[in-house]
Amino acid sequence: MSNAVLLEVDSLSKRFGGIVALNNVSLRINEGEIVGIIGPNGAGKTTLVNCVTGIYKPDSGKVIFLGEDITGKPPHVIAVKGIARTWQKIRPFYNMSVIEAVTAGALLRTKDVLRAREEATEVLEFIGFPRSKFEMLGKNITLIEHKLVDLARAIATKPKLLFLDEVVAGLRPHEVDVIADVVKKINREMKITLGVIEHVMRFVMNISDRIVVLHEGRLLTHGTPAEVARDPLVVEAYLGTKPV
Amino acid sequence: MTQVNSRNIFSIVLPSLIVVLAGATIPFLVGFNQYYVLLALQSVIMASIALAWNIIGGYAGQLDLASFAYIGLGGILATMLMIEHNITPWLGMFLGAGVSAALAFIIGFPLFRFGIKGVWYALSTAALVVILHEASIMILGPFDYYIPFVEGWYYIRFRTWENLYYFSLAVLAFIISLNLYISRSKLGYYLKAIREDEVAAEAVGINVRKYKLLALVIYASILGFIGYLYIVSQRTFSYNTFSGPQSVYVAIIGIVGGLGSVSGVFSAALILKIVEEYLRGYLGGVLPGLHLLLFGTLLIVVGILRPEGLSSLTDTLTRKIKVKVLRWYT
Amino acid sequence: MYVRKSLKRAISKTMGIVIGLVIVIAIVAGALIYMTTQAPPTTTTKPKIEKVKIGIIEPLTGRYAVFGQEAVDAARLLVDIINNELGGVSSLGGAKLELYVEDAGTSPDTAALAAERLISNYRPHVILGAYISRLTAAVAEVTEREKIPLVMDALVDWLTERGWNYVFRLAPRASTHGKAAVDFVLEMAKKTNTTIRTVVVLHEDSIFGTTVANGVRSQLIAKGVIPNETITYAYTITDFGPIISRIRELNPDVIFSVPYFSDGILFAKALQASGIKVKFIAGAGGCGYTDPDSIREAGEAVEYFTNTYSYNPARQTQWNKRIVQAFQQKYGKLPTEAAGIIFYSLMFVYEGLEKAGQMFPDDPLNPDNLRAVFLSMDLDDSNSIAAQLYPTGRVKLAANGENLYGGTAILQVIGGQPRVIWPEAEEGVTPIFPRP
Amino acid sequence: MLPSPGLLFQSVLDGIFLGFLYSLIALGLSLVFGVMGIINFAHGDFIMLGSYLVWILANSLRSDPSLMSIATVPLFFVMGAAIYTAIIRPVLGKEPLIQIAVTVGVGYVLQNLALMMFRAEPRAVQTTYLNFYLNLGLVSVHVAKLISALLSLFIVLGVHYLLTKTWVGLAIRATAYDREVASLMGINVGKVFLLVFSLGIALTGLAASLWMTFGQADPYIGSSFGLLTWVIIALGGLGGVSGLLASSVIVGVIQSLTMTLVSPTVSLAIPYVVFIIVLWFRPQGLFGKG
Repeated sequence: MSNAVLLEVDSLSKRFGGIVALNNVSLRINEGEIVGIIGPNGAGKTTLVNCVTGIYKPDSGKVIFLGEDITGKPPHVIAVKGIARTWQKIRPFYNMSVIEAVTAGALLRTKDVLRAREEATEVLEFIGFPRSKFEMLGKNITLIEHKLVDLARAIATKPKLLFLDEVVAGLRPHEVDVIADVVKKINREMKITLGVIEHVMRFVMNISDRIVVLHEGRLLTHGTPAEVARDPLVVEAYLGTKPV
Repeated sequence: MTQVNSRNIFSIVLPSLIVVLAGATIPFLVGFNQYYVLLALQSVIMASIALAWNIIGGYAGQLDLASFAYIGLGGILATMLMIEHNITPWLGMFLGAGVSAALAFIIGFPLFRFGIKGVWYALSTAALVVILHEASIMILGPFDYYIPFVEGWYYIRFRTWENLYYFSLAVLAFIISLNLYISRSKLGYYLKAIREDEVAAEAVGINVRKYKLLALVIYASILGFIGYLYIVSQRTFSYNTFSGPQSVYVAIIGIVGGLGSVSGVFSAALILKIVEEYLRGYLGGVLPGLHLLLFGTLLIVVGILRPEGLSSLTDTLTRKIKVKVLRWYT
Repeated sequence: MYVRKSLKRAISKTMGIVIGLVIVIAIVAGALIYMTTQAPPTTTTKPKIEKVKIGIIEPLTGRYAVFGQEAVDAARLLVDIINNELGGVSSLGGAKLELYVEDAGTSPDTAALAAERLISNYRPHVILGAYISRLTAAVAEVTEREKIPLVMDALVDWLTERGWNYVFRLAPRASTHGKAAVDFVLEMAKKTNTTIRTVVVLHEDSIFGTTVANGVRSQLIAKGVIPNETITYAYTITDFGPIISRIRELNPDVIFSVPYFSDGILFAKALQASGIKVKFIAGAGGCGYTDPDSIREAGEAVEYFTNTYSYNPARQTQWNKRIVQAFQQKYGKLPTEAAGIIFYSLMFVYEGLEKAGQMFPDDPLNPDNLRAVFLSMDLDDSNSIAAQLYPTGRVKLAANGENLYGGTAILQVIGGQPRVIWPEAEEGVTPIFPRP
Repeated sequence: MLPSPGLLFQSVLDGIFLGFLYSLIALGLSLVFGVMGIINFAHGDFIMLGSYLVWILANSLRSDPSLMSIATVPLFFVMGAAIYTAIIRPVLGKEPLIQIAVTVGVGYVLQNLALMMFRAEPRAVQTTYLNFYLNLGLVSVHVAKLISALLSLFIVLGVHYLLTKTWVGLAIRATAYDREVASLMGINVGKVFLLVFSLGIALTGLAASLWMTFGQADPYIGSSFGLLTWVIIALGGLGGVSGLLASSVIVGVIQSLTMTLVSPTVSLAIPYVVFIIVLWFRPQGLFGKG
């Protein structure tokens, strides 16, 4: 059952004025796997996630989740269906305590605030957030802690599919390793399928089952990390776009 | 222990209970001196209005500047029904609440539908007050009513102020409880999330539009209900009841008190009202407008130094008390 | 968990006990205070009255401060004159008047607070105030409850139509102002056989402005002149341009204008600038145009404008001359009607107190006795100072407290000076009609 | 009764003149909001302050208010800089609600300062050379308004030129477009903000001196301008000076027409009704791009 299709993206396109951000991209994500989505700046990775999670309405193409067409549905509806995401640029709740922020996520699946808080506690502990800081306000915690809260908030909505948008950007190497373990744990123990957008190759190569490469809004190639690493197209794409 | 409190009714009802009981003693303590009772009454009504605002402004983070549009609409409706058709305010206040809620829905639905927020939301609400002000003149002519003297609970109007004060106190208690309940309920968590970041809120499955509208309607219906109390405490009403400056003043109390902090807003309303009256009584003739000048300065200071407002003080205070009480019994 | 639960119960229980105690103590204490405060008023044995307490509640801050502050000035002056020159209330053993001032602020709730505060602190025997109708109503509510006579200096008609027992008003009501303006204009028109074809009524939309304007309109219609147009505006208006255009279009012979204050100055200047020839602009309602402040601000623009006044500063009676002079000496300006109303109202109270001392020697300051006295007084120049200060020279209150002989004077700005021209012009002055 | 074409024409003309003055008042506000994202609710009260200043100067020097702009503009520029550094800069990062609160506070302070210093009586300038009408047959032109309208137009276009044609303008627009990028381009964003805010306040100083040629000062006139100015900006849509001019004139004409033909009461409400409806269906404003 581990390779049942969870999300199917069918020839998705999105334009901003003149720029074509997504050009007829098709891909599928199977249940239980970790898919790394890589590509140079402006490849359309984040745009893809935004289209899937309903932040943007795609110009053409379909998004099918669990066999249901969710194209262009508003974000909160899609969240209910079971797709969650984190943000490249953190979106912190400065004036809410850590536990409150995560509880807000957990309340998607229950009306009972007390239950939600208990779930939030579990999630936070699961991803190894220091218990001593649960009651801290958002404005008083560090960047990595924000990333963790952001992650916990998303997990708390009990998604089937979770997109991580550059979750380790701006973190120090040892912090990256911490997150890597957390991500693997989420996938294995919580049975959450993951789409991981990344720049940090070491990180994404190490955790992904499959890699999808986007380039200038097109799907360049996909395969196992090893295959992709060897793929000349990929190498050329990265070198080609290296700032000289 | 917040986890535990968030469950029980106790922590929701206790504060309002204390407020009621403490408040109830005031008339006795001042020996039924009408001046102090009236001052208490006006403070209580102002606190109620500010705490109603706290729901849309404090929790949902929408800078609403239309409070007196809803107060005026609901209040004038209830009062007119009483004057013209001798209908008891007990009914009229609920009708007023209904009409204000309806107005809020009519205004709020498109506003949120078209994603109007921030300064534009503030401005449209400010505009709403002006529109009602002028519209009321167009409909009723330049009107200036004095509530004819009728006494008794049927009219909730009395020669002395005590009864009205007790009634308003009960209303305040209800509003405090409502605030505390909301802040501990799913609605509260969602509103705060919306206040902090609408996009992130959407992404965790919160129907931002729906919950903002809900908050607005609750707020408006409370004000529509209070409207009659406000007017009967003034004895007269006119098209000036739709007051822009007053509406801004309410928002100021909410901000100075600290967004979403019940204790903060409550004490802010009381302090500002009492300071204002003190200055009127003792300096009024000497330096016109001094108290408003002070408020302005206070507002600037709060904005720059303490965006969290009085709450930073009151919250720590309440927490300290809690802890003390706990130590006592463990 | 268990610990917390028991703990909570503990809290709740003790909380309950504590609160209960507080209540009980408070109630007992309160009850005691209450009883002591509710001790029966000692009127059985007649005590000697050292002083009579007069309260005055006026808007001293905000938009209306202009009027309130002058009213208080006037009251201070009169109390001074009464105590020192007239030697207090002789029938009460020379008891002196003592003045207690309170700021009514700008809204009914502050006005009500002011009244409650004044009464709970000093409990005056008579109160004057509060110029603005909304504020006065809020004050009257309180004075009525406490049975304290309120002599009003607000003009809106309905204040005496509320069935209140302890309110009195000498000043001419708003509609009387409107009527007077019309009578004056029509009389002058007949005298100078000026033809009046088109008439425009222009008024600010507050309840006061509207009442005066209604007075103007009904009197016009009564005299068979149908106003061609009535233009209403908010007194916060910032630009009269469009209204001027409208007036240019109508090209009226006479404009009856009820300004609030600042709008009057704006209008006068705009009209002057427009160069529109209007035969006459007759103000009504006492505000704007002819008071020193307006003349100072508007300058040339208000020359030959008239306005109705609740007070006649140029009335040639012994006492009026004397008090106007005293006012000018003390404050360096002519008294406007804000002061004038207080002049005769307070003097009326004083004469009432004198009479009360004779009629009710046992309990002269009892509100019901005072009411009886006030209603029984029939004053004219020969027997009363108050009447000498009053435009019509007659004061007699009806059962509702309204002056049966309420009337106004009309002032005209001539050579930058406010001059009385109607009902009888001050010597050496002739009304300028129509405007040259 | 039907209004004559003369009256219609006249009141449209009045509206246009008024509109140009509005555009001058709105310009400073929209600059500050557009570039810094600061919501200045005290804008109208600065005009009030300026009017009092003009009143004092013009009456003591016995000359025309419009000339006082020589004094008010630089003075207000400096004051703007001071207020920026003291009050605005600290709240730059904070959420709009706090910024609004602070500027409302400033408004409160100014209003009541004026009330304490000058009391409630309105103050008008005695000597003005411009306060008369030119009769042009069908219509007659109030010279004071004509002059202030023309001056306003001139200044607005001048600022437009500054924004579009000069290096400073480029810097300002770049900052408005994206602070990070601008600072990367070596633009001193702090300086730009300081300049823009001071300029905004200076413009109110000018507007005040023009206003006083036919208007008057009282502690509360600020509020009569404040909200209306925002309406104009909303209708104009941010950024475009042309949009600003157009919406100002529209608002001016709407007000003038309703005031002459319907009633002054209605004329107060109409612009706001229009405002709300436009906000619903064109949140980017009538002339905004998008």
